[in-house]
Amino acid sequence: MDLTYTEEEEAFRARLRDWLAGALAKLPPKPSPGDWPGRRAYDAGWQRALYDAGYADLHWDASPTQRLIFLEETERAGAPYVGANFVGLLHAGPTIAAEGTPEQRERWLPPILRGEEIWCQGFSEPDAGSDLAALRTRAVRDGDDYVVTGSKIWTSHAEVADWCELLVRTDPRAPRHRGISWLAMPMDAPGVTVRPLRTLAGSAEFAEVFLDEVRVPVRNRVGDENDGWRVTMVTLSFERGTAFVGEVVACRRVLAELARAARRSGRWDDPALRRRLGRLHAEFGALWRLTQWNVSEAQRSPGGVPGVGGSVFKLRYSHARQELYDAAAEVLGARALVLDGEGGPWVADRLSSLSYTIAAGTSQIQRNIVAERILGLPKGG
Amino acid sequence: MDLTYTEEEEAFRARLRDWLAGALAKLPPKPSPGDWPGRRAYDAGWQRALYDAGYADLHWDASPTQRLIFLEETERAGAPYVGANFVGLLHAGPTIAAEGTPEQRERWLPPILRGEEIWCQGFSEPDAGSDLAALRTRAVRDGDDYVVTGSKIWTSHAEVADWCELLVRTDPRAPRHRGISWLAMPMDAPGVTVRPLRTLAGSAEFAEVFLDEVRVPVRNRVGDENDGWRVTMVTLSFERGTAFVGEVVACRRVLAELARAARRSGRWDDPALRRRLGRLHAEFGALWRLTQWNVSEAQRSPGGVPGVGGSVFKLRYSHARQELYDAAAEVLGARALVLDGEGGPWVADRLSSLSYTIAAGTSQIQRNIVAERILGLPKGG
Amino acid sequence: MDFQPTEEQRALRAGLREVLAARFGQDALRAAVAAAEAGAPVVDRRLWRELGDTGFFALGLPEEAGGVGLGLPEAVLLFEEAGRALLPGPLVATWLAAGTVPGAAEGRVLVTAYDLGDGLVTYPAEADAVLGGSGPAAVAAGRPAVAAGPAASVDPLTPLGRAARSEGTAEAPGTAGSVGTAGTAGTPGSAGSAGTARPAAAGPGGAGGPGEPAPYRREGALLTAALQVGSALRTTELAVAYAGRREQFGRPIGAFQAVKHLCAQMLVRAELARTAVYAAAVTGDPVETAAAKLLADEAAVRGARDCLQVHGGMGFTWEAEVHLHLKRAWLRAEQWLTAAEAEEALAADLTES
Amino acid sequence: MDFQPTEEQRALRAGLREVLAARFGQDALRAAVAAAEAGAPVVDRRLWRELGDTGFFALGLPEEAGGVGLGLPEAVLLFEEAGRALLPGPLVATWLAAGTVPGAAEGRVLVTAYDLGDGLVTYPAEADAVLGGSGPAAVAAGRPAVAAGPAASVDPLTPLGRAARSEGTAEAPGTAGSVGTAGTAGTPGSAGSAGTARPAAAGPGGAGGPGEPAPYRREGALLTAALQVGSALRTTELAVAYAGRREQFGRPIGAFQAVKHLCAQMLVRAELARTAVYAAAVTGDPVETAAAKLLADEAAVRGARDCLQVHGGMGFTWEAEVHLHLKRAWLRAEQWLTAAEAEEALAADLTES
Repeated sequence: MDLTYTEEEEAFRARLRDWLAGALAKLPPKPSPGDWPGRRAYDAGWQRALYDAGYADLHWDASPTQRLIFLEETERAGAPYVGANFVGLLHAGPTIAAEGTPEQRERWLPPILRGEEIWCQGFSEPDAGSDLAALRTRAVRDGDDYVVTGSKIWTSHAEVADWCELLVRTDPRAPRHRGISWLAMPMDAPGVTVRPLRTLAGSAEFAEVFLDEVRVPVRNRVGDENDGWRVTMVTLSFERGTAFVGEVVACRRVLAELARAARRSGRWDDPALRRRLGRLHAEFGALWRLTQWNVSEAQRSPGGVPGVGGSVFKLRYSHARQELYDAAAEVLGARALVLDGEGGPWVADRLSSLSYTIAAGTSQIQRNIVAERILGLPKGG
Repeated sequence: MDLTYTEEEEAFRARLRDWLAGALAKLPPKPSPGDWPGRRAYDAGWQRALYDAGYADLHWDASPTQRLIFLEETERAGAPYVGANFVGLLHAGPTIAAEGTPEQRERWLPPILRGEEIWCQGFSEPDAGSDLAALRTRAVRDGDDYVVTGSKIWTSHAEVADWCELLVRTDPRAPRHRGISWLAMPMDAPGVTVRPLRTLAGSAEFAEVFLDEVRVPVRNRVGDENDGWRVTMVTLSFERGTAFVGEVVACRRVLAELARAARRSGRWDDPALRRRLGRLHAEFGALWRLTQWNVSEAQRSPGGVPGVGGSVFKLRYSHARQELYDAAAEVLGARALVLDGEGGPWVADRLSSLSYTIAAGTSQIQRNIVAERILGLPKGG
Repeated sequence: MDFQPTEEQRALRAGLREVLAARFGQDALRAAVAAAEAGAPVVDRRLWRELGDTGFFALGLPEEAGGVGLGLPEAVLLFEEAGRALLPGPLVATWLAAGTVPGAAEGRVLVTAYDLGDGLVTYPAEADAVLGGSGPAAVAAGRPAVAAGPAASVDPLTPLGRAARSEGTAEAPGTAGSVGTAGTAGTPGSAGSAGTARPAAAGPGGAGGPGEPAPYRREGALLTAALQVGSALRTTELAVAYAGRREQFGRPIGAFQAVKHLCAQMLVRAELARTAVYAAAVTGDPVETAAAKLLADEAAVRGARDCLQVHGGMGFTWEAEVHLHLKRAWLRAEQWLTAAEAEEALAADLTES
Repeated sequence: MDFQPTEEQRALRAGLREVLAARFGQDALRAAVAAAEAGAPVVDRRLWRELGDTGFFALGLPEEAGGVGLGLPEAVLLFEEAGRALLPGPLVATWLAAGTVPGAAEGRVLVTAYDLGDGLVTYPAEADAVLGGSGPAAVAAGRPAVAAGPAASVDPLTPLGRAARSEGTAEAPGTAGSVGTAGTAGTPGSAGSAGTARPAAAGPGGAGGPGEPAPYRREGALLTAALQVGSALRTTELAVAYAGRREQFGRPIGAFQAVKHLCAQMLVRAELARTAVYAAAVTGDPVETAAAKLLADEAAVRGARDCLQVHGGMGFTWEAEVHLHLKRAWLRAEQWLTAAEAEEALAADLTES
């Protein structure tokens, strides 16, 4: 049990810190949330800068510990998030790297790393939420193409993406998990319609994607036909690995800010509130350690696929994040009702925290996973 | 919506109060918990006193409001609990009254009301807890008798009871709920063995009852053969009616004592603790009003069977009671670790409060009932 | 004792439910949100007037003053319905102002109140008058003085503004323009219920006791609690309906215990809060009112949260009704009496009794 | 960085688990409870001595002092096992006294401590010495002075007594008989971990800083947290095993989501607490120690409660192991550092950082 970093790791951290200080100084102004082309350019530019400095493929090739350090340091420095590059770097890219042909890797991976091509994700459907395998978007073979019809939901950056990693049903008669295939669909193909989807936070971070007889070349299929479920699971397992490192660092910063705000407003004199924040301090401190624990575990297993700690982490973290913003509301009092006031960012973040117990598998589904896969309780119910 | 009592009700309350003042003065000393014969005599004596004063059949014949007043006033006055008469007055008695023949009513009801015969309950079995219908105790017809073999658990007052209301399986091939019958078994019949069952509270409030070819006359069956499940449900519905009125009154008293103890010890200066107790005050106040709500509902429906409010009440109350004793532990600090110290009764009551989310149907089962029967959600799961 | 609503009370409630179903259904709700977003007024003045015509605001005034001569028990039943429908507008303050602010009883004016902390006031642009002051005398001070301009409200149907004085109290920014005291004319309670009348007990000069809020603040808290109960009941219904309809893993999600038990707990919280609100309406007791507000706030906020969880991703769209319940519930929890204030009031009562 | 235990550390833990399985299994546990009830001593002195022989108590002492030369990371792994087995005896205080109280390191004596409020002390009749004082210097004051006699402990395996001074502080009733300071000889931490050493940092004269507990109190809290983690892991296992075995309504209760999710939450709490305990052991940080104690207390208490709920009526019998975990968890939650103290320490750190 060792929490000290090796000399190499510390050297990596020091180099990264130096580089970040310089790179962030040259960063263009942040575009507004509704400016999708601006956001694409901003995120792509940052990825290009990372590429030029040799940090582009950290999510793929570096050791889990290096990735941890990278995510920790970039968050601490206030660097841009992965943003529009999220799907390419963390979902589609790793999938293609693991399951694609040499030609597919050659075609799609370098532009992802250089920030030249943006990917979005076409997995969820209105009738297939946590039950992803219930997806109904159909792909019918027609010569060298699949003809795809259906709709997808909760797709980020669909407005500006070049590619969509798409799950389609290629054999409707096969058992649910069997007849699914994974396609790379060009977003400018005829028949693709993107409609922004406004969330309860008032923003349009997501979109619905409607597919009306969209032709996708068969060569764009990664993995075998009807083997898309397995291919996808390789991808999804990344989501519960180090995906939240930056967020935990950010939550710890937010908590400290909250404590300072409470001191300024005098709310700190209320022991009930103070102790509530103290408890959250314990919570996020432990979640940070759990991240290190999970990374250490991944580091030991050669495949680098995160273990059971991922579900444990996600269950607790999604709840803790909501607790954090509920505590923020208590600190703010009536100011938590105002979106553009002192409580501004906190109020918006509180709204978005509501999705954490639902997105990427509801807490209910996560508890099933923990109970059945880790604890070995019987399926069903 | 009217919370004032009628003149008749107030007159009843006044008479009862007067009578209680006199009757309690004449009460013998309370026997120790382990002195079963002493407890039987004490409880039976109190029931006889109630009988002589005309209050014996309040659980059966009085209006729900009168019963509410009776339970409220007896608890406030510190009168003995129903104790050893519980099953006779609240389970077996009402069942016989509703489903028995004239001869059966004549045989069993008067001794219950006069405190002359004590009943216990033989429903639960080691392998049939919340799933009562899974009971396996067998009764085989042999001439004018049933021959009963099996075992029962969580039976109170078994050591001193005269009768046991017993659920047995009379048709092992019928569907679970069908082949069950309700028998009145004399506890002195050959083949009945009682073994005290020690609970985690360290006391032996309950017993196991082992039945080895016990002969029970067929004429002791109440209701038709194999109709015992329906007969029993009539009985059980009483358990969630006014059964907890006295306890809610008691909890409100305990909460006030707790607040006074916190003031004495200085713990009251801690706003977190103070507000926790304030919240419990809201909780138990509302639970008391919910009792009145349920009684008013029962009063309106001629059958007098409590409505859906019973499950709502039990779910919330069992949790609130545990919260109360957890709060007590916080007030007491380390003293909550000592059984015979200042925290004495509270510590023991805390231990016994642990059973509330389990006894008479776990909270999990209660939530199923609420979801399926009240909200109409689909069965299963 | 018969705590259940009378036939007349049930009929009153059913009547308003019918009116609101016809006049403020799902489509009207969506239209109101869209209008509010476009900067248009939120409150439908015609509907407000119609409510006035039904006697909604004049319910508690004596008949000789043009009122209906009923009490808080009837009022909480109606406010429960308004909360269920997510009806926008300063319903509570206008109700409290009936008999004080001309036109309030008839639904001709919108009256808001300083019922929030941090100098915030609801409906700053639409309200015709504002109720203020912490004493027993309710003060109508013309339009609320909005100094720093509007504030972007978390609830699209409840616009917020910053009042001139913003020391974070709920006092009136200006107490000029007093036109009388709220409902101090002795209003008879409904037959057989104790203390249901408007704040007749407290004379114009003094509040109920040291530390006790002025009667109109107590009534404000209670009626707001009734709105919360309506919202909690509605989100329970929405969750149950969705759980019975939505299929995942081959069956309705309502067949899964996790969802089933969420719904059961929603109902338990809503029913307990409802009982507390009705009881406080009947007794008029300030401690029971604090309990009612505390339990109703929790039932509404947690109910909306759980409803969101049951709806999964589909509850996260702007179009879904769920988030409006959550946001309104958050807002109402800050109005009149916060959880911390209610808990302290309850705690104080514990050692006094 | 490699936060996972090394092979050696895993082997150490497995070794103790084996010893305890052989020497303190289910039957021994029941026998100990029966003995305690009959007024016999609770601690098996032979087993205590055997633990001493394995180096359990001397683990943190330098090799030149006859110790094992390991640190807190190894200690928490061992204490986790002891907690899992519900091993009775003042393990923590005796561990802290190794190197100070003669015979403690070898398991020849039982050392208790003033680690509870309200003047309570554990193992009043059996302990040979008591660790006391709130300064950095641990004091062995002979047998604990028990004035008012024994107190009936809620946990049958942890007898309680009232100390001579009972003002509700955890100070030593008498500080006479000082025989040295606990572990102030500079113990090397395990390679590569920061600050794992026994309280070498704090000199004999002064604690770590204003408001910061003396190092040995910090270690006491941490080791107690490790016991709690072991208990939480054990109750999770017990619940899972029972849920897979017990049938109701025609299938194992573990197939029902309500039970399944209870078990999942138990594991989540236990795993998070375990991580916090390991981290605090590695860093020696007082704030992380407070977090570890807070989370471990919660994991143990709630774990035992949930385990009881999963067991239904069968968990309520005296014979079932569950209640012993709950009672011990309650007791440990009061030892060294309470939740309120931990939360305040964590809160204080929040505004300092």
